[in-house]
Amino acid sequence: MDINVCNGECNVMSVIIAVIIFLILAPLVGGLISGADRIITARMQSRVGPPVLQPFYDVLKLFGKQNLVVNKYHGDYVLCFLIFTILSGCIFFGGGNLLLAIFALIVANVFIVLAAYCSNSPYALIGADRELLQMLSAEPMLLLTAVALFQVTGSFNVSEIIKTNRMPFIYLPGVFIALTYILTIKLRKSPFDLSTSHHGHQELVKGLTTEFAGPSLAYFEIAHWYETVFMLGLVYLFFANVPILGVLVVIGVYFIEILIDNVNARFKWELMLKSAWLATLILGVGNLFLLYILSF
Amino acid sequence: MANRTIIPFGPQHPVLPEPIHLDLVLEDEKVVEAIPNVGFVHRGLELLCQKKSFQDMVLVAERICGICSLIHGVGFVQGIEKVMNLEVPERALFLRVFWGELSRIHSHILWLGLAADAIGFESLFMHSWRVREMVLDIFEETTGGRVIFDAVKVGGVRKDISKETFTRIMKQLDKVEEEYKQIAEVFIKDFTIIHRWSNVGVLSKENAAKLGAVGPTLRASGIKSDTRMLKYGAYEKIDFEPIVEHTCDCYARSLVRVKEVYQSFDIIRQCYNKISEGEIETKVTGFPTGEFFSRVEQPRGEVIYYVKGNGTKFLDRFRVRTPTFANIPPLLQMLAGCDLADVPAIIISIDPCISCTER
Amino acid sequence: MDWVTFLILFPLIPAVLLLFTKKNYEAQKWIVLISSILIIIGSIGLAVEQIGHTGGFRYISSHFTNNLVMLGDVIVALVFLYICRSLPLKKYWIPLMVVIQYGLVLYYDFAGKMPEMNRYIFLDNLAVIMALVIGIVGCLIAVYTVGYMKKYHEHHHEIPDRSHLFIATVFLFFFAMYGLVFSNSITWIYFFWEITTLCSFIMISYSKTEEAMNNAFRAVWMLLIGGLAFAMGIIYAANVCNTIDLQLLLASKKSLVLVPILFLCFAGMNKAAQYPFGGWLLGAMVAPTPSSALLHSSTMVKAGVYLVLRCSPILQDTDAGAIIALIGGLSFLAGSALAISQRNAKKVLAYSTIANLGLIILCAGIGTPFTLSAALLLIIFHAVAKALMFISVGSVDNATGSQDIEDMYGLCYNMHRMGIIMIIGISGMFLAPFGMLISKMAVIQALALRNPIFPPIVIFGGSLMLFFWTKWMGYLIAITDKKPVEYHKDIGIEWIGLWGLAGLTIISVVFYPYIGKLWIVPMYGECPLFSEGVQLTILLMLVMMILPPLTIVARRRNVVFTKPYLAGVNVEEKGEYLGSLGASRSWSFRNYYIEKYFSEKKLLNATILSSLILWILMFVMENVMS
Amino acid sequence: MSDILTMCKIVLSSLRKKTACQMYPVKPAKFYKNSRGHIALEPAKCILCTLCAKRCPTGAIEVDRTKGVWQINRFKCILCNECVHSCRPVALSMENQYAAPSANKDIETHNVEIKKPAAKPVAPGESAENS
Amino acid sequence: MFEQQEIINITKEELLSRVTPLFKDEYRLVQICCTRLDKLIVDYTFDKDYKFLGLRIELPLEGSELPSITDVYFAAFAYENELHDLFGIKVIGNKIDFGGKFYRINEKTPFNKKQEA
Amino acid sequence: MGFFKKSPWVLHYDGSSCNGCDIEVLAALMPKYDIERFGIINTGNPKHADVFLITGSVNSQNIDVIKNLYEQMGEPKVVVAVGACACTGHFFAECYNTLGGIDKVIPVDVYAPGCAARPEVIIDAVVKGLAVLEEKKKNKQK
Ligand code: SF4
Ligand code: SF4
Ligand code: SF4
Ligand code: SF4
Ligand code: SF4
Ligand code: SF4
Ligand code: SF4
Ligand code: SF4
Repeated sequence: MDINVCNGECNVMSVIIAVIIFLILAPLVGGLISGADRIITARMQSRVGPPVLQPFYDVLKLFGKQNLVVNKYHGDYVLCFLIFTILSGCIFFGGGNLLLAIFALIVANVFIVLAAYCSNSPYALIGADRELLQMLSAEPMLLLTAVALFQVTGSFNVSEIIKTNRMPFIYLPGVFIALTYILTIKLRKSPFDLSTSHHGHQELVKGLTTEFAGPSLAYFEIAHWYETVFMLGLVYLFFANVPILGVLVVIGVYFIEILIDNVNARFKWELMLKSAWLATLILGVGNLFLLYILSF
Repeated sequence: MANRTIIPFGPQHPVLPEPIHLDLVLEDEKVVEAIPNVGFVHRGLELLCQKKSFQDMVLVAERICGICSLIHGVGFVQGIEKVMNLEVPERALFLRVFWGELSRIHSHILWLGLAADAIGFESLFMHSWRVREMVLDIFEETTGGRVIFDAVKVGGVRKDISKETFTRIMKQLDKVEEEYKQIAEVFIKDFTIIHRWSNVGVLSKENAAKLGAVGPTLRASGIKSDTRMLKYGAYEKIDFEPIVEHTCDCYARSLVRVKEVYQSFDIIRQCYNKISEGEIETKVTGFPTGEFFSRVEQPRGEVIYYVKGNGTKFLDRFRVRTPTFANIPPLLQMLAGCDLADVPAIIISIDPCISCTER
Repeated sequence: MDWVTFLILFPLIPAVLLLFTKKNYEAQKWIVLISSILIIIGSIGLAVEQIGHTGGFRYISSHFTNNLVMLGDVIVALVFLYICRSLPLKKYWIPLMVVIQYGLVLYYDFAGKMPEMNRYIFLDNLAVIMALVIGIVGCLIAVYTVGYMKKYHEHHHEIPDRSHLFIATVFLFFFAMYGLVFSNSITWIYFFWEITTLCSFIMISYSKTEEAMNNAFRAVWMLLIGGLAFAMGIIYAANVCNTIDLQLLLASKKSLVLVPILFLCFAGMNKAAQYPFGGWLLGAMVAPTPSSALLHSSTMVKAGVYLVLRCSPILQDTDAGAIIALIGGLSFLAGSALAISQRNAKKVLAYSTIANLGLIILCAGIGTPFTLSAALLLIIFHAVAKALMFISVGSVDNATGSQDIEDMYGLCYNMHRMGIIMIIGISGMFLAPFGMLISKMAVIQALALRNPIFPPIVIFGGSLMLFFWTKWMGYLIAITDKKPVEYHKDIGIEWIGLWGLAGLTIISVVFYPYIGKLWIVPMYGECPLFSEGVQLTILLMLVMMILPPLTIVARRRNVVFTKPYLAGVNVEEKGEYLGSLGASRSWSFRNYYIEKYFSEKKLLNATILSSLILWILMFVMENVMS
Repeated sequence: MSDILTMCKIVLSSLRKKTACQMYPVKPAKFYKNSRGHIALEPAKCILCTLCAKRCPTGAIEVDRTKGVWQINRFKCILCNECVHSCRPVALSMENQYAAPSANKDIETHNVEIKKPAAKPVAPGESAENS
Repeated sequence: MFEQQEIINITKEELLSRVTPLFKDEYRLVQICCTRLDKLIVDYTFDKDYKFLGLRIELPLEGSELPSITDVYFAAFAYENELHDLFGIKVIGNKIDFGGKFYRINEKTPFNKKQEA
Repeated sequence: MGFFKKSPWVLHYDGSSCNGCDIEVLAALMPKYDIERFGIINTGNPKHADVFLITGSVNSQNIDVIKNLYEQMGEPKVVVAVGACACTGHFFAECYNTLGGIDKVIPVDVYAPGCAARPEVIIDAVVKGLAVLEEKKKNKQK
């Protein structure tokens, strides 16, 4: 395996087209996923639930609301959050460097934390620190996923990873499971919805998003859709050589996420951090170790 | 102090069903200090006894709180009946117990839901309340109200339940119990529930007694005390033992309630078997003279009605000491040193009901 | 005259001149400004001249200079002993260490047991990059120092004003650093090495308070352990390998020279404050801030990693190299974790310095071309951003009288420019697309195919860093309800240093591929980091960072201002809330420090112990094998 | 002893089963015989004795026997049934259908024919609602 | 069936010396209640194993004072604040004294006002 | 823009009620009534809410809280008074510490009668409130 040097052979046009498709499709897909999520959740709670398009109604409504801000700046950080989330998606779906995409996502995350810090509200501030704890729990596994995929496919570039002819999952079952564990954190689902939750019943009111109102909150929601699509894309990579299986697994994984969301109370941060790191260490790093030993 | 996080918790706060305020002083997420502030629901309704007749005061008593409104009525009415030396028909007494225990079931399941919600367990919340709706249906069928029942009156009860209806309701209750069993299992076994509740908000046996805790809060700290053991009303003819837990934490408090629901189902069955036909009220003549401290057990613990009549239709004093009032000092003790995330769980664990605390 | 000679010797001139400028601020200012410009020109000139070359011996020096160095050794030893005069008797082992190491080296020297050598100066791209860092970052700090020391004494009347001495030490230090990076003889390196230790001592003990003296001596004895190892390395090399020519040593057979190289690495890691020796760097934080910026983060400690980097060809693919990498990784993890529980800004910076140096050492220990390229990037970016962070903390300290991060809540609001500079600095430390993150990405990529241990170390440490940097940054950008306090008027000449480094932080991101292509690629070969795809994305990110502020200008309509949510009990005018007992109370927020897991008490001992074990393991292993 | 399967079982079985939702307002609300919805007056039976107004603990009912007007403020009524019990001619009843929410607190007025022979008939014979 | 309720009349000076042995005897403080007749009547209610015990103190309508029992029964602080806010009884030595801001009502001592004729 | 009707987020506050109406508000969220069918979410945060459901007769302490929450809600917004207490205070209006009705503090758009107000009434009231919300939105655009 030699160091992958960018050889510039990929087609610029196709990258641009992929990015444009992503820009348009991702929010639609993300919104629909979130709508389906709400319906399935409702059914699990023996309710009927809202229409599938509900997330879109919500966002459109939010755009029509008054733009309440606490100070001049805090809305702009949310915008940055959105921009960088989209950027990370573009890097990913444009076939770019996976590490870079993840780093862009981290930057996006930092911006949302900053937005909360900027808002000068105690609940948002505590939410911000909790979000940091969530990042601390989830980030290692995300990056490790990139490393693991590299070890199997020999490239950090998504465009090359999907061209692989072996299925990463077969080599990386542990990494895959740990990633799904971490996915719950990234999707802000129970039991890891510590920093902000979809429903209002939380000790931090709305945590991080307490001060976002109207359009700012809409940006946040849209960014969350992009984020969801990105994360599911990451899951897909494990089955990239069999696209149909990949899509099925993505659907399955999301269903499991909904199930987990519904059968758990919220963890406290200590348990989150410990369990996430343990999962990363045992399943993720352990998997790499095995790979390393077996390759001899 | 400048180094600590200080946040206002309430009065408006999504995990608080009712307005109460705490100044929380935190270090990281540890609660160092919690100073309560009450009075958001204080209406001063005890003074209504100077404007409403003692009979209308039953309606007021039932609206002290909408969760166990019926038992409030019972507590008050028993005080008046003692003062006026009224002989209440046995059927009425049994019906009071029936509705009272049904209230307990509805109240406890409501609590279980809220408690699950306080730790972010939304679907369990939903399922608990789904089961609770079945109980409310029975209430609506028998009293006409879903949460405010207006079923008791001085000297008896207002509504009777016909034989067939009663039998049908008992069957319905079996179904409710079956459904309840499923969610009760979750409260007993679930991993995250245990993670969030065990060893959280510990109130030692000693402190529980010293600080005057009542109801499930007290029983979860290993003290066997239940005002129903005074055997007031038809409880005289009913067998039961107070339910006690010994781990003294939020989990124990939930367990006590989980088990009390089963106990209430049992008491209702005893009621059904022991109830006899007859009148449901006696005629009330004259006005109350004298005083009495009437004590009954609510879902949240012992409630005390002090009534003092002076021979007119207006009472001299109408006073309620509600269970939550007695549980607030223990609550403050439980809060010290917990995590911020535990604050809602602990507050809910005493099943606070502020409306009757502040009246 | 040759750039190299110029760079080594020139700093002595301002150093001497400055000795005569007691309390003469204007004179200090001009001397420093002019000589800084010259040094910067010199460094850049050298670098430009070096483009296209890979490396080589520049000089064959006469024995006269070698004798001067020997004389210098004697003087330095005497100065050390002079310093130790104030020590209590029971600390006899500090002077003893001086005596032993200098005794050994000088004995060998004077007895003529040192092997002959004549290639005293070696110049390659590694040295050039070091020279650039020393020259540009160092001089910006030097300029800053002049302004800083003036204000420092305005706030600390209890400390006698010896700022001319302090600044003179800065230039003496330049002399030592340039000498160190250009020397090829390990005895020369040793000479300059010990001068930097001396400079460090002078600066740490500057205030002469008890704490300062204690910490200064702690630094000295800890660094002397490194010196001792260095001396042993010299003796070993002279005795066994029969040469003290570094390039020769590096070109010899691995098994033969591994032991002396390990001694040198030990010295290097000791200087780079790797565990178990991290303690001295923390203590060094009592020194006036410029010394932290210059010595204790951007340059002197880099001398340590420089030495390890030099030795890395020997280390590559050896178990010893792996263990050194592991120790670096351990320091990286521990430093990052420890920084979380700190609220003193300088301590956070110190721990993060230890951590980042650990990362560089990790790269050096692995020693593949890719990791070495990454290590060089790390050196550059870290020097710039960390120096910037230190001096901005210094300015904030001067303005507000506090180094506590908790007191920086809303700094951007009170000191706009300072806040922006600090944010640039922090972004430079951990945020994509800034330098440190690019380097970290490089490290991860470089390590990814090696094995399953190192990538997780980097990943976990990086996440820990993310935590404390973000919370600090968040604190800066918070906007309070209180009226802003304008502190800026205090700051004068320091702006040159502050804006200069801030500019460098950003510019270095834009131009890093060129640095890479011009100096790194010739040395270590191609590296995917400098590819156009990555570069494009990084530029794109940089542009996007600037985008939102633009939208601020565009979109100001339709906003409605409210007060923050306070559970419904805001007291509007004051930004407070109506608390219990019916009184208006102000809320407050303090960051998380998670002392339960990351406190110094818990982590330090474990780290020190495990790093000690690793060291012992390594030496035992090598000795058994050889 | 702790597990998460118990909850999984509940959740997954609800996914299969019909929801517990009554689908109000798509389907009409369900009431019981006893359900207390609103107080209804049969004006023809009312004799304007004002007893209901006197008994009402909240003062929701007002009766003006000279003008022949019976009024109820539904936003004050707590559905306690006292008025129904007090009404001798059984002009009042408790209906199951709840009172509708409204944008203003209109008082519902019924004109009642004054039956006492002494009084001269003023109001038209039929009742009118204005709400 | 109604329980027997024993009420002992005491003076406010006696209060602490009466209450302390009850605490040692593991009596639970059930409540403190005040009634306004032509004087103020303060009832301290205790319970042990369902046995009711009341202590009763009579006080003048205005300007009355009471010693706090929070040293013995900490939980009494809430009742004592209530006595102060609603009846205007000054309780001396209350461990958590809200200083008249317990309920934060607008009217002063609503339960102890001159009755209108 | 017709999206207000489709996504009304509610904020619930207990302004000195007896809990009866509050638990009915909650019950409306629960499976049997499931108001999420109409996109209703109980946000618990005034800044996200469109519909303000208040119960209770409002005592003197709650005046400021209710005003504060109302001010922190972004336009357009609707206030629904839930239950007899919130509409008029019924007999609690006679208590010394209550105001008797939300409209004494902030403008109320829809009154929902009943003691306790049934979940069906609450649903009807919110629906009615949405019509008012739409109206407000239109007026603002003019
Ligand atoms: S897309 Fe891939 S191959 Fe093309 S330039 Fe970018 S990194 Fe290189
Ligand atoms: S916690 Fe319950 S009562 Fe409180 S706002 Fe939420 S739903 Fe309403
Ligand atoms: S305990 Fe609660 S539910 Fe029961 S009557 Fe009192 S206030 Fe109501
Ligand atoms: S204790 Fe709670 S539930 Fe019981 S009456 Fe009081 S407020 Fe209501
Ligand atoms: S019932 Fe007849 S007698 Fe009695 S008040 Fe009415 S009209 Fe008069
Ligand atoms: S039901 Fe009760 S409150 Fe309503 S009008 Fe009749 S008496 Fe009055
Ligand atoms: S409704 Fe009945 S009680 Fe009321 S005034 Fe008419 S007749 Fe009398
Ligand atoms: S209207 Fe009735 S149920 Fe609702 S809060 Fe008031 S008293 Fe309670």
